[in-house]
This record gives sequence, structure tokens and C-alpha cells, in this order.
Amino acid sequence: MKKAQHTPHIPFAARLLERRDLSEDTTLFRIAPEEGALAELSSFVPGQFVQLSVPGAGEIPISPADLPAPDGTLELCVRRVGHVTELLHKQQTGARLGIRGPFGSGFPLREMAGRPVLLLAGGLGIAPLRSLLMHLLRQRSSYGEVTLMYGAKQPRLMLFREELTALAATGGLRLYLTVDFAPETSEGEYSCAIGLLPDLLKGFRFDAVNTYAAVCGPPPLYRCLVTDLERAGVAAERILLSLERRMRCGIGRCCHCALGQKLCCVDGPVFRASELKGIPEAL
Amino acid sequence: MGSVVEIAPLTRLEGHGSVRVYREGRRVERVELQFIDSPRLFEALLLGKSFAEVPEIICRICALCSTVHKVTALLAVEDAFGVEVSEVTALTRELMLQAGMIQDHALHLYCLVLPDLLGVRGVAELARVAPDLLKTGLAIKKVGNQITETAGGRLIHPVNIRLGGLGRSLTRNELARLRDELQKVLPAAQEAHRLFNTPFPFPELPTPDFLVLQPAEHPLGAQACSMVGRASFPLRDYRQHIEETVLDYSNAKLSRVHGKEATVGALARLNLHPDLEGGAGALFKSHKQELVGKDMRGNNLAQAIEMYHATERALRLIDRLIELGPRQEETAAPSPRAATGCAACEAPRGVLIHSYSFDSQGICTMADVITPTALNQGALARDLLALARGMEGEETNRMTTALERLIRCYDPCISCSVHVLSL
Amino acid sequence: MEKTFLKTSRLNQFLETLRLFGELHGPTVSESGVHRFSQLHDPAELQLDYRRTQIPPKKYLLPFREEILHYASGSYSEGYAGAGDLVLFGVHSCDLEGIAYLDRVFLAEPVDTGYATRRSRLTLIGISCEPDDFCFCTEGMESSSCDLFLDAVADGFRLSSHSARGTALLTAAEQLLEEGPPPAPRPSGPRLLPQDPQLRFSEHPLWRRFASTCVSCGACSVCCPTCYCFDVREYPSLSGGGTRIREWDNCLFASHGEVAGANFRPDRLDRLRYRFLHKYCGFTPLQGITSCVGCGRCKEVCPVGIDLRELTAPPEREER
Amino acid sequence: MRRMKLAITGLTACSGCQLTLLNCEDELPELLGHCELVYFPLAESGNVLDVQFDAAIVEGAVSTPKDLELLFKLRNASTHLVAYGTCALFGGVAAMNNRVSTRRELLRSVFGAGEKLPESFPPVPLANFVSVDAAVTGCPPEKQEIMELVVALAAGTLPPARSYPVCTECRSHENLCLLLEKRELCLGPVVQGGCNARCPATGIVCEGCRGPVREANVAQELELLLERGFGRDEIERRMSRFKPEWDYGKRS
Ligand SMILES: Cc1cc2nc3c(=O)[nH]c(=O)nc-3n(C[C@H](O)[C@H](O)[C@H](O)COP(=O)(O)OP(=O)(O)OC[C@H]3O[C@@H](n4cnc5c(N)ncnc54)[C@H](O)[C@@H]3O)c2cc1C
Ligand code: SF4
Ligand code: SF4
Ligand code: SF4
Repeated sequence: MKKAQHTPHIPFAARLLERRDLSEDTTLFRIAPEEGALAELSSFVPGQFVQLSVPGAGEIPISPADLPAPDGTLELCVRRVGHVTELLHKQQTGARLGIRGPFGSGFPLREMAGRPVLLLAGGLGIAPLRSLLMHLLRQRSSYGEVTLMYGAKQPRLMLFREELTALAATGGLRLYLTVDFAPETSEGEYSCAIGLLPDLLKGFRFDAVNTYAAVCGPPPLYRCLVTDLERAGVAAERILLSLERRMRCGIGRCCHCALGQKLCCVDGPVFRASELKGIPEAL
Repeated sequence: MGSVVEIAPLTRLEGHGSVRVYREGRRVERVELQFIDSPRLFEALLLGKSFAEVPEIICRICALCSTVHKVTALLAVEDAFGVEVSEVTALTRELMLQAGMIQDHALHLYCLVLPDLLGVRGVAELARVAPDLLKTGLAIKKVGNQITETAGGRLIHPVNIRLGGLGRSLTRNELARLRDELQKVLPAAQEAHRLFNTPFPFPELPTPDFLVLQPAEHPLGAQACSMVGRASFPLRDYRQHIEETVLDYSNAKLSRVHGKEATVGALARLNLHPDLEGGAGALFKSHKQELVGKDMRGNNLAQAIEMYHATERALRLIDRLIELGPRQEETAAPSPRAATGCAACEAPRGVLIHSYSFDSQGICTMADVITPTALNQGALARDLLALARGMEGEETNRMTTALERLIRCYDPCISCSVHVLSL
Repeated sequence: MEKTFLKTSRLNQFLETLRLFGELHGPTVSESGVHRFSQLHDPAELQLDYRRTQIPPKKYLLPFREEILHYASGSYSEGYAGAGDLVLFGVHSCDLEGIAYLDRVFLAEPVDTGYATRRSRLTLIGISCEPDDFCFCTEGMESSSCDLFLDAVADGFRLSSHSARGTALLTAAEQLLEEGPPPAPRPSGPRLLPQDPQLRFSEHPLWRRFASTCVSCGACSVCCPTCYCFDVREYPSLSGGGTRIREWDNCLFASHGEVAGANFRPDRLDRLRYRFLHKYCGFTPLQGITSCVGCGRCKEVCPVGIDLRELTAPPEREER
Repeated sequence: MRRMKLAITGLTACSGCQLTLLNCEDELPELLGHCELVYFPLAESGNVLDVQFDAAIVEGAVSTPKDLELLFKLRNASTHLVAYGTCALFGGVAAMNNRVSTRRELLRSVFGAGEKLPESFPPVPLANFVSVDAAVTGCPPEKQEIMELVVALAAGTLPPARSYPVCTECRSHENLCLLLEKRELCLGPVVQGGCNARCPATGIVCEGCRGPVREANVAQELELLLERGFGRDEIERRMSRFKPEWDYGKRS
């Protein structure tokens, strides 16, 4: 066994292999973690997160955008919002990064087996849900119908659009895209609905009793989607929310990610809506 | 045709200033020295503040000399209310003055003057062409800083010295550590004079009228000012002997003493207190030729000798403090009354006078600060003119370089100088 | 009868014996009059009649600021530099319970390396105490979360060992000890019962008052024996490397519940509620366990006299 | 590594912030290898302004047309503009009377009624005129904090912010609380920490030289001090020593 003594607060080294800009502030980074990290990462379940270090700036939680590739490389889709992400976005291929994890709980895949899955992603929420989506599509026969509803503010902020349309074309995925608004100039360029994600959901007919819904997006989105899903008949236990909190350690110590009597980093980041009832600061 | 040569901004000195040389053909008509720091109007800001606030605010007049400003202000307030301080407090204050002397002279000599001697732009180039010299200078400077930070609680605008006493007295360990650090740089401080005893690329200047504080043996107990060839006058009466005029081209006011342009600072002090103790005394004697009765070209050498003297003196002060041991001193708050107090110290650049009046509630009704640079300003202007005239016909470049070097002999501190009296 | 009694006159010799087990620290008073734990160079410095130190012993296990990682030539490495043996003498029961609580947090999987190493080299010697007005412990409780406990009686101390190391201490000091009756068994346990998490949403008028008067100075958390939450920051160095530090943080600061673009506890009231929940109800993995050990520090150091425990009492009458 | 181009200068100030940089004796030689001091009149000759700077580090408040001119030049020429020190961030000591007396009164009382007065307006923070990318507070700033900033700039980032008050550090260092135990006028609760509580550590109250902490509960601090017997005048005078404008009703 290699690196038996590795403690979970020391990041493994990782190299930045490739970067692809998805929008003006969001980039897909493909990284190659050093060997020691691979064993740990191989247990990755969609919904879990890793702690990504950018030397000189610090560490941030990121949910990988896909399961680790067979060669061990990992895709992270990161938006530039502040201190650490700013420096990350300045890194060129070949740069040295650090990685720890995976941490937290992922989606309850075993429980979801055989059921229809409805993924609801708002904005950057597509990043964590993408790994779930990829898993579902790779194990396509083990699940029921797979639907993705993805809303972005504007057409140019829609991530992975071509890739998603291509996946839908194979027939394994029902895809609904929507934008909050489309500037006139982009008319015709995009074929997607205009409107908010909840509006899209309202017109959707599905097997609510059996469906598992996985939601990720900006905080206000959760509140309204949970209500709508419940109203449509999805049980709170089957509404899975991937939440975001400030995390300093990722392993249940620093306390920044608490919601009610739970910690997002160890009890989450994927929670059932039923677990969050009565916790006002959760959503 | 008249022409003007301008050196702006003046560099490698504290604050914002410029020099203009007005020429008629080759002839130098006049030289204008401008101190253009934005006025911060301390004397006015202090009005209406309580006596305890005065030293805390006024030290911000200038960072390079914040310690000596603070000490002088404390002495002036204590003078007003008749506060006596203990020996430990007095020694600690003087230790900080000596530390200020070490740090200030080291900064000036090694970071600001040395580039002239080596013909480089400044510290960055020094770090490349003479890294060891720079490191030596920084090491000396650092010890001064360590003393100030340990004794003052903060490096610039020290807080531990307060009215009537100290926030806390230094522990034996701290003192011992400082002594060790001083000892380490003592040899380098002793050698510094060799580096700064270099000939100047310009002719002789007028002989200065040196002004210093008396008695020299008691840096915190100045009673009088004395000027060469003049009867000394009591500090208290300084207003009758020092007159200030507002210049229309400079934000600093010009001070004259007995109607003359006084020269204050290291060279003045060595000229008027030739009996320095210790190794520095011996060093001074060996350099008498270059210093006694000489013009300001000797000031950098005088600073180097003083830096060594301050190092030695700081060691003696520390020994005495160790002997006395740390004391927890209760500092009684002075009871305010209507009074005026006045005090003066020898700052690194020369005579510094503070004077304040308070009403019966201890609220400041008058504040007056005379800074060394304000005092030196007249002599500097005079020397600049003399030098420019002495170099008439030389290449402009050579002249401006010479003028800048002369200014760095004076080591002006412009922030301080632009705050002057309220009449 | 066992040799478990230490006469007061032998205390100094006993302290010398303790030095065999590590650097000796105990309650002392600083130049400015603050009680604190510090190295005991001289037994005369010991202040056994202290009420509480400003900072609890957690400072030995979780320093205020600590370098946790170093970054150099492409990889991160452990920043923690190692610890020596330390004997902490004269710790009150509440502080011992405080350490016991921290142990549950930092020694749980995955073990915190820095904490665990320091903890393994720390010998704890407790002592009985006299509560004052600020204390809110159950009087007479004795903590067994130590190696050795000293129960002060008229002319000396009754010693009881609570670990193998405690027994080793007794053996080492044997010639100083006398036979005495075994120490009376004393209750040991939590100081304050866990509270109902829903209390944080009570209509208690104190909530609003606390939210407006708390000056967010942070003193209560800094001085709390069981507050451990921390911030992590990383600083680059000129050589291209860097240092990651962790530093005590505070749940009453606005930065605590922040994420990109939002704050989950935007108002001070939300943050006080959070603090209440953490202190008195606990959360994962210590849900249902109160972390308040009754030392009284938060009440003593709060410049505006906030005492969250008052919330657990029913409001006497509507104010104003 | 490419050496960064720096401008370091002062406006209406005491040079203390610039001196703090020169006081980093241990780090200075190495630092000088990482940057070009293109414009730094305090320590360099031959300064030029007509280049693109990676960062301009500016000390002092703005109080004269000349200050403003230099500030605009530096803003336009720099990727990062750093407000260096309390004066640059809050106005500092020179601004303490901004709310109580006019500039003209102050000038007259120093320069005399009949004389020509220097051109000057009430000192204000840099941010009143230009956008500021980073800040280092303190009067004077901490050596560590300016080094952190310069090193972070060299590494392509900015240092992470601290946002706790002086009390947090003060208590953690086990100083005697002067506000509680000695009933002195300490501003620790509302002032930005990071100085290791220097002043209380020597037994002297925090005079507030680092400006307000993010969540300063100013109204409560005021009440607290009034309760301890200080007059409103005295409190306001102390609060405004480094920052003339405080919102005395602010609670969060
Ligand atoms: C489980 C999990 C999974 C995640 N997955 C992803 C993912 O896949 N992709 C992704 O892009 N993100 C993801 N995130 C979010 C990501 O972790 C954050 O965007 C990231 O931590 C931001 O770090 P930063 O240092 O760049 O920003 P910060 O500097 O921490 O800034 C964050 C925000 O706070 C503001 N801010 C910063 N400092 C202050 C201050 N002193 N005062 C006020 N406001 C301030 C900034 O303006 C910014 O809006 C995830 C988060 C979690 C918890
Ligand atoms: S000690 Fe009091 S004022 Fe300070 S943060 Fe705690 S509750 Fe608020
Ligand atoms: S002395 Fe001042 S800074 Fe220190 S804890 Fe007390 S109020 Fe806060
Ligand atoms: S304690 Fe207050 S006054 Fe002293 S350095 Fe810190 S912020 Fe400035």
C-alpha cells in the first residue's frame, strides 16, 4: 500500500492537464491527481465533493463534474467568484494544484435504482448534477426515465449545452433547457425555452410517486422547487438537494457549514428535503 | 534668456519637495526651495483636544521622528502640569530616543545617501550592486527598530510611553536580548564613518551658525538653546528668539534665530558638544579636522559618528535599566489646570521644540511645534544658492546632482516641517 | 490504605517530581494581573486560588493561530512542528471537561494530527475549586477526565488517579505521599443538561436584546473551553511556496455563514441562535450533548453582560 | 519570474506606511529581487510615472489638487491600486476634524489670517475618488500585513482578509481588558484586528488606529462607554481620531 500514513487534511498533489472555458466566468478543469489520491477518489459517489487547493490562495469545496475517468483524471467545473477561484482561473495547464477527498455523502444510488430520476439544475448547479447524470446514463438500464431540466440566466451562460443536446439525441435523456431571458441578438441561435425553471416544471407530467428529484442551484431556487415538487406529489424523502456552504476543513471540524444540528460537509452536501424541515437556515 | 531648472520631486528624502534654479544665461539668479507636502495642520487639529490626546496625535506628524515627537510632547505636557517621572521611565524614554537616532541615521545613510556614493538609483539597485553594505545598514537599522518596538510597543507611533510613565516596563529578558542585538552591530556602527567620510564633488559652502540644546548631557532635560557666538537663551523664551515667516512658495514656514539661518542636527551637535563619551568620542576627535567649524558637507560623517554614539549610549542605558530591574509603576493621571508647558529634544535632524497651553479642563488652547527641518530650511536655501552659484557654467546635470546631494546632507524631513505655529 | 495524601508543605517537592514528566505549567498571574496558564519556572508563581484563567487550557491543544500546512515545490506537507511533553497542573473540573469535549471532536476519525500529538503528550492534573458568582457548574462535581485529581482539604490534597499515567505519577511521588482515606467519590458528568433545540426560536425577549447589544467582540468564543471552530487561510511566500494557517474563528461574526453571494445567518440574531444551538444542543456528531462546562468565562468576559443561559429560563415578565 | 513593477508613494500623510515597508529589514533584500521600484521617491531617484504598473501602493489621504493629480495618474497606470494605511482608507489623523471645522478655519489658524493659504480641501480616503483594489489598514500598518500583500501580488493573488475586532486578539493573548477591568475608553470591540492588540498588550487602550471592523456595533460601543462615564464629546473625539465619519446608530 502506498502512502498509508496520509492524513486527510494534507492535500495530494494534482496537475492541471487541460482547461476549457465554458462561459465568461466558468471553466472546466481536467486535473490529474497523484497516485496516492486515486484509491480514495475511486470510491467517489456523485454528489460528494473534493477539497481543491490552489497553492498560495487556499482551498475550496468543489463537486466533480463527472466520475473520475478510467485514467484517474477528474473534471471540475468552477466559476470564478472570489479569492481562490480567481487564482485558479489564472492557472495554466501544467500548474500544480492539490486535492483531498472525496468527502460527504453522495446521492443514494442504490435506492434510486430502477426509478425515474428528474434532475433540476439552475445555473452552476449543473456542475454537481452532471456527475450524477453521467453515472445514470452510463448505467442507463439500471434506472427509469432520466430527465434533466436546466435553467440558465442567458443563453451564453448555459454550460455544456452542445454536449447535453448530443446526449439527448441518443434517446437516453429527456432534456429541457430554459433561459431567464434571451437578448434579442441571440434569437435563433438557441433553441430553448424562455422562462424560469419552476415554470418549466409546472407544465411537466411525470410519475411523481416513483420519481427521485435531484436539485442543485442558487439558494432561492431550492425553496420554490421543493414546494413545487411536493405539490406535484414527490415525497420529501425523494427530493435530494445538493447544498453549498463555506467549508474550511471538509471533515466536520471547522463548523462553518453547519445547518441546524447538521454539518453540510459530513451529513451532506446531499440532503433529503425531509431532513431539512424546520431548519430555517438550510434553504 | 532666463531659464529655470527644476528638480521635482526631490527624492530619497521624507516628504514632497522641489528645487528651482532660476538662471539668466549662465548666471544663477535665485534658488527656490519648496516644501510642498500637503499641510496636515496639526497645530490646529490639536486645539480642543484633551491634554492626554496631544502626544498620541502629534506623533503622527511624521513617521521617521514619531518617537521624538511623542517624547517631546509628553515632556511638554508634563512640564505644564508639573509631572515628575521615575528613573525607569526617563531611561526608557531616552533609550527610545537613542534607538530613533540609530534607526534614522542608518536609514538615511545606508538607504538614501549610499546610492549617491555608489552612483545608483536607490535601494533596489543597492541590493544588487552592494548587497552586503545594504544588509549591514539594514542590520543596524533593525536594532534601532527592535528597541523601539520592544520599548514602545509599536515601531512607529509608539504607545508604551505615556504621560507620567510607561504602559509596562521592560523585562530583564527583553533588555538582555536588546543588549545582545546592540552588541552584534556595534562593530559595524563603529566602522560606518569610513563609508561616509567621502569627498564631495562640490566646493566649500558658507560656514553654518550651529544651534543646539543645552545641557547636552541630559537629552530629556533641555533648558536652553545655544548658538555659536551667541549667548544661549532659555528654552521657555524660544518665541522671542525664533521668528517664523510664511513663504509664498512653500508650505513650510521659514524659521530664523536671532535673525540668522540656524543649522541644527548631527554636525551642529558635534560642534557644540565636542566632549562625547566612549568610543564615539575618540572617533570624533580623530575626525575633528573634517567636522569642527566645517560646512554641511560634514553632516553625513557626523551622523555616522552619532549613530555609533547612540549605539554605545543605548547599551549603557540598558545596563542601567537591567540594574534597576523591572518596576510596575503606577502612573498617576495628571490633574489638569490652566497652564503652558514647553519642552525640546534633539531629534535626529536637530532641535525640536513643542509648546502647549491648556485651559483649566486640560483642553488644548495653543499648540506650537518647531521642527528641525523648519529651522534648517533657511540655511539649506542659502547653501543651495551658494552651491548653484559656485557651479555656474557647469553642466546642468552636474549641478542638479550636486544640489540633490547637498539636500541629502541636510536630510530634511518635510512632513514635519510643514506644520508650524499658530501665532 | 494507599498512599494518596499530599501535605501542603510537600507541594513544592511534588511539583518538582512532576517536572520529570514534562515541562510544568500551571495557573499564574501576569504582570497586568490576568490569570492564565503558563510555564511554572518557580513554584512561587503558582496561583492555586485562582477562579478561572482568561483562556482555558485549549490553547495548549489548539493554539490561537497555527501553521497547518506548508506548500513547497509542488506539494503540501504537514506544517505542524511537533510537541514536547507537558504537564498541566491545577486544572479545574470544568476545564477538564472542556478538554474531554474537544477530545471527542478532534480525536474522532479522522484524527486531527496536531491535536492528537499534543494531547498524547499532555499530562493533566486537576484540582478542586471554589465556584464564584460567574460559575454555573454543579458544585462539588469532580472530573475524572484527567490523569490525576487533587482534592484540596484543610492541610493537603487527596489524590486520585484516573489513568495509567496518573498511577505512574503517584508511584514517582510515593515518598512524598502519606496514607490517607480514599477520596470520597464525587459525581462527575455534564454541567448543564442539553436543551431543546427549538428553544432557539422561542419568543424570549432576551433574544432581541442580545442581538442588539452584542458588540461582536468575539471574547465569549475566544475564552470558551469548548469553542473550537476555526478559519483557514493561506499565504503565499516569495519563494513560490506558501503556508496554510488555521486560526480560532467565531460563529458570531458575519463571515461565518457566508457563501458565494449569500449569507445563511445574515443577522446577529441568527448567529446567536446558532451559537445557542451549538453550545447547548450540539450538532453532528455530538448532537444532544451540551458543550457548556459551566466555567463562567463567557459571562465574565462579555462587555455587555450577555449570558445565553438566561434564555433557558422562562421569561419572568415582558420587559418595558 | 517576471519582476513586478511597483509605484509606492504618499499623499497627505506622515510617510509611516512607506517607512513600514522599509522597516521590513529581513524581507527587503529578497523582496527587491521580485519587484522593480519604478516610482518610489522616498527611496529611489530617477522615478518615472509613464509606465504600466502592476500595483500602485498609495499612502495618505487626498487633500490637495496635487494629491488628486498624482492619484489619478497612478490609478490609470496601475492594475492594482492599494490603499495603504489608515489615512488612505479612512482619512486618518489629518481628517479628524473634517466634521467639526472647515478647512479654511484650520488653515488660517496655522498660517495666519493675512497670509496666502495653501490650496487644500478636507482630507478624504482614496476611494472617494478612485476605485481601490486592495487595502492594508493601520496607523502605522503592520509589517506582516504589507509583506503579505506584496508577496500575494507577486503570486498573482491578494491576501485573504481577516475580519475580527481587536478584542478577539486581545483576549486570546490574555491581556487585561482595560474596558472591563479598568473602565478605560478602549475602542477594541469596534476596531479591525490584525495588530495582535499591540496597545492593550502594553496596557494602553486601543485608540482605533485600524479603523472599523466589518460588523462594528457602534451604537452599543457608544452606550457602553457612556455607561462607563465618558462624555459623548470625548467619545466622539476619540472615535474620529482616525476616521471622521462614524455611524453612531449602526448596530451590525
Ligand atoms: C459541496 C460544494 C460543492 C461545490 N461545487 C462547486 C462546483 O462544482 N463549482 C463551483 O464553481 N463551485 C462549487 N462550489 C462553490 C465553491 O466552493 C465556492 O464558489 C468557492 O468556495 C468560492 O471560493 P473563493 O475563495 O473563490 O471565493 P470567496 O473569496 O470565498 O468569495 C465568495 C463570495 O464571497 C464574497 N466575499 C469574499 N470575501 C468577502 C468578504 N470579506 N466580505 C464579504 N464578501 C466576501 C465574494 O465576493 C464572493 O461572492 C461548491 C461548494 C460546495 C460547498
Ligand atoms: S462576549 Fe458578549 S459582546 Fe462579545 S461576542 Fe460574545 S456575546 Fe457578543
Ligand atoms: S482591552 Fe480593549 S481590545 Fe482588549 S478585550 Fe478589552 S475592550 Fe477589547
Ligand atoms: S490596538 Fe488599536 S490602536 Fe493599537 S495598533 Fe491595534 S488597532 Fe491600532
